[in-house]
Amino acid sequence: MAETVYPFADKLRSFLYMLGMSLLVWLALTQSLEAQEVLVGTGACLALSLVLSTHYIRLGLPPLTIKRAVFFAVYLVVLLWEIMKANLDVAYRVVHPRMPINPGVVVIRTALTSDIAKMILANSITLTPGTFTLDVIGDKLLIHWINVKVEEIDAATELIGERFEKYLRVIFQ
Amino acid sequence: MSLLSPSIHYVGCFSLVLIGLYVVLVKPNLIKVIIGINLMDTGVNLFLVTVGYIQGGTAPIFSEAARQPEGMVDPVPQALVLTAIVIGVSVLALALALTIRVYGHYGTLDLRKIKGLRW
Amino acid sequence: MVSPILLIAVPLGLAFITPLLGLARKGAPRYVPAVAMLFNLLVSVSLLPDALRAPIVVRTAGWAPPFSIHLVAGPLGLLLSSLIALIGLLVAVYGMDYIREGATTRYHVLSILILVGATGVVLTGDVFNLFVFFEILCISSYALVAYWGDSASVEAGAKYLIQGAIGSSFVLIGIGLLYGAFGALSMADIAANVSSVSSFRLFVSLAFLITGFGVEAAVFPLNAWLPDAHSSAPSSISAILSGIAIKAGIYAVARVVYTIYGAQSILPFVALLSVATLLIGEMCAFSQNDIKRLLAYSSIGQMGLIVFGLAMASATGVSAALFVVISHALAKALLFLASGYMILRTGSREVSSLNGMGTRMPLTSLCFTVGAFSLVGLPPFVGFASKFMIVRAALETADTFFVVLLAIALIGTVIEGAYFLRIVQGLYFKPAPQQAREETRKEPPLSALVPVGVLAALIVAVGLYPGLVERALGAAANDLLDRDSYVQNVMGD
Amino acid sequence: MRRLISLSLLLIVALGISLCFSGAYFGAEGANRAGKLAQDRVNFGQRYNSRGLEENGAGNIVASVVVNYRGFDTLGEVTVLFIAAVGLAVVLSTRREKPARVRAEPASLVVFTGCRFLFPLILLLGSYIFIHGHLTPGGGFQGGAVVASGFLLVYLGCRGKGLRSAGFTVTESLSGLAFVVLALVGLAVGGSLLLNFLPKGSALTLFSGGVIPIIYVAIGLKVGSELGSIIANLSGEAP
Repeated sequence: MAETVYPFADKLRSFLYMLGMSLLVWLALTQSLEAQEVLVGTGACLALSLVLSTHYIRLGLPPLTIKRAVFFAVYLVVLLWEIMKANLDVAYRVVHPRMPINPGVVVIRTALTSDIAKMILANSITLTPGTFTLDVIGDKLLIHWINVKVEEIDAATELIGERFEKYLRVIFQ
Repeated sequence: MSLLSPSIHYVGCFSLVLIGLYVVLVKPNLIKVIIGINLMDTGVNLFLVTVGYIQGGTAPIFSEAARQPEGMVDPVPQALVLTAIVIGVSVLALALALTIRVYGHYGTLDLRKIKGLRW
Repeated sequence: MVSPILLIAVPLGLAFITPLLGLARKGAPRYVPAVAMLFNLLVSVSLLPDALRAPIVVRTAGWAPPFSIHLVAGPLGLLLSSLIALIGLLVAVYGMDYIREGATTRYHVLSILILVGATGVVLTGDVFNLFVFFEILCISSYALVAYWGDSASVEAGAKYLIQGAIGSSFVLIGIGLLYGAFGALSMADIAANVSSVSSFRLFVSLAFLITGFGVEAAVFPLNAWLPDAHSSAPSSISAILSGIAIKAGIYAVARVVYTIYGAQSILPFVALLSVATLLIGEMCAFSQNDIKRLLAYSSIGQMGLIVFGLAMASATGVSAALFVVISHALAKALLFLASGYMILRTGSREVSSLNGMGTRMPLTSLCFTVGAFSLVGLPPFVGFASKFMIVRAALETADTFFVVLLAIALIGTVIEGAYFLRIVQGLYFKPAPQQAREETRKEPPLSALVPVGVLAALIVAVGLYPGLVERALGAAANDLLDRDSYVQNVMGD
Repeated sequence: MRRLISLSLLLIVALGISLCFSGAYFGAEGANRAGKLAQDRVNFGQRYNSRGLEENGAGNIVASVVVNYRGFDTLGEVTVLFIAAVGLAVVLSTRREKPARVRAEPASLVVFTGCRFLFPLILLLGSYIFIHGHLTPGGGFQGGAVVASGFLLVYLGCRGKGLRSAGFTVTESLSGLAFVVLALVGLAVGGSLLLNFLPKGSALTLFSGGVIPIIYVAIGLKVGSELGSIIANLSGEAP
């Protein structure tokens, strides 16, 4: 595999991201702020990040700014809200005596470019009950929809993807 | 059922061992034979754990200082089972590698069609 | 004094870094087994005099014997570990040039580990530890049997693995039963308390253990894997398997029967099995045309003889059996190593292809002849001394049962004589086959000639002066038979 | 039908065997054993449970047993796994018929990116398990297995990213050597292999248990790299 040379800033950024992520995970695992635990955890996370940070380069993580962090937090709230709404919607369809469903596969478009952004979008769509990402091909997402309202690509994008994508565009571009 | 209740674990593990042995001895397919070996291993491991079990016992781990050693199950069989599991995994890995090679040579996993593997 | 535990720890450490050496320097790994075994040989031999006085009990992790794993380096253990190291060293030297194809680094790693496993089996004083080392021995031999990777060896490996895996499951069940009954795993601890448990439970666990270990020891109904495995492996590995691995199995059975259980009552049954093993082995060997299969079947026959000696349960009988262990290890290793290069040169494993080798590879053929005569039991070789000792022991028991069995066993020996003399006759008095290739005239390289020569010299030397080993043999037999002093040595007061 | 009959026969035999045992274990003799279980002198497990914490300082008694009291078994066990890795490579390396190299279709972007993202975190989880082996359930072998599952994920999710086996060989050799050397240091310091020669620390904190956590880290790395090399060999990527 041809090794692409990445600029130093990218390397540093992915290193820091990995360090931060793994430290968070470590703290969640140990659930303790004792000096020994934190010390060993920092050591382990540093070692991991030093060895594996190239793994995160190709994810296409953007530099961390306050705006992005705030939007990410908002995004999480929006995601939770959407999941709740969709849950109720699907529950309604399930308990309804006539089961008003109209399953089918639609294609939507995305303007996101980085891999990680597309993955988050696809997973958010999957997490919302009623819609399910089958595959991501280029800038198109293949969605299985429990209640197909529109089949036309732009309208479907507007209904399924746009509610998440507007935040993701701010975060990742 | 009261007759069975203290020995129900033993029934379970010996059934596993015997089913495994049956599969090894009867099935003509090499993969099934390996599955049988694995079943036997599982049964034996279960047996070892059962030997060290105390009715109503807890895991032998002092998760907080206040825990008392009374009522903890025997830690030795658990250590033995750890070893036995690792050995089982090793044998399994090697068996699968050999199976890949046998299939490469004969194009079949049927023991009846493989020349020397009769017993 | 060096600790006997180094016999296991040092070769293990060397085995772990061998792949690293292989990455650093391509040729380096082939010297590692020889270094490891040379170390083991020196340490075992230097410890032997101490052990003859009193067994050396080694604790691990700093706790007194029953509460952690301990090694018991008694006369028997150290005698066998010296034998293992000796054969291992010679085979390692042989393997330097013999193994050229395939994953050579990994071959050398495994060949150390198979010997470490055997050493651990003969030294350990803990039942479960015995099982672990037994598995080290078995699993590395499964892989090594399939080393060449042709259809026969892969098949033999699979067959060996399946039977071995069943055997180890049985051993594990036996160990579980023992732990359930005694709450202990130390052999001495169990032996001390053995009378406190009902004989039915003892018998069940004993049956599981004997069946399990018996698979590796290739005692009669459990020997189906042996001819394939021993004949398909590389010749150097066949020498280890025949010379050492099956002995480790028989050692485990003997330890369990004598030391742990003190179960003398099953011995007549074992004696019957042993004679059956002997006859079947020798008769199958007689009808073989493949030289390595012939040697493998002959190993089964000799195992029968060893078990027969052990089953007499008298001091002479056991020391005679141990003497056969030594003589068979030397002779069979020699035969496999010598035939390895003959097979390599002629490219055929047919017995008839060895015809005329006496003039073309004179040194190898001479050594081969020495080994064959020793196995048959001709004086002045070591085989004669050991077989004579078996005869003496059987007559000493003054038990009609054993004398009758001895007579049957001697018939087996006659059969053995017939087929070995046929081969030797072919070596010297038959013309070479027409299509013999020119390179069949070349003697093997020095790295192969030296081990073969050393083995032949040892066979003659020990055969002429059996007194060299007799004292150690007596002490070793006592080690196996005298349970009370074993327990006392391990457990202290 | 024949299968059904033979299987039910087997079950009946199993029932019989276990009834035999249970009679022996829990009958008159069972009481005898229960009495013995209470005495430290007779039963290993009871003694380890009551004294293990002060003797080794590790909260997880099973870890104490595995690494210290029966550490020699564990050395053998690590060796067995090492043999399996090496033996598997031996068996597969002489293969003349190379497996037909089907160009595997790359996994979907979601899977691919997800693997990338999760892989370091799985390794971290594995390390957490073997670093805390002396405090919580788990230990070197379990942590090593989790680490290896990370490699398996890379193999399944990121096809075409070959696992480099040289790295595995180096890690495996060095961690194995570390185990043996630690054991031998015990021999040199206190005269017996695998002696717990380091200070025991205060119980139930991370820095306790003497050599147990260090040996567990070595075992974890060794098991992880061994299973990793087994995966690499079985997937046909290694030479």
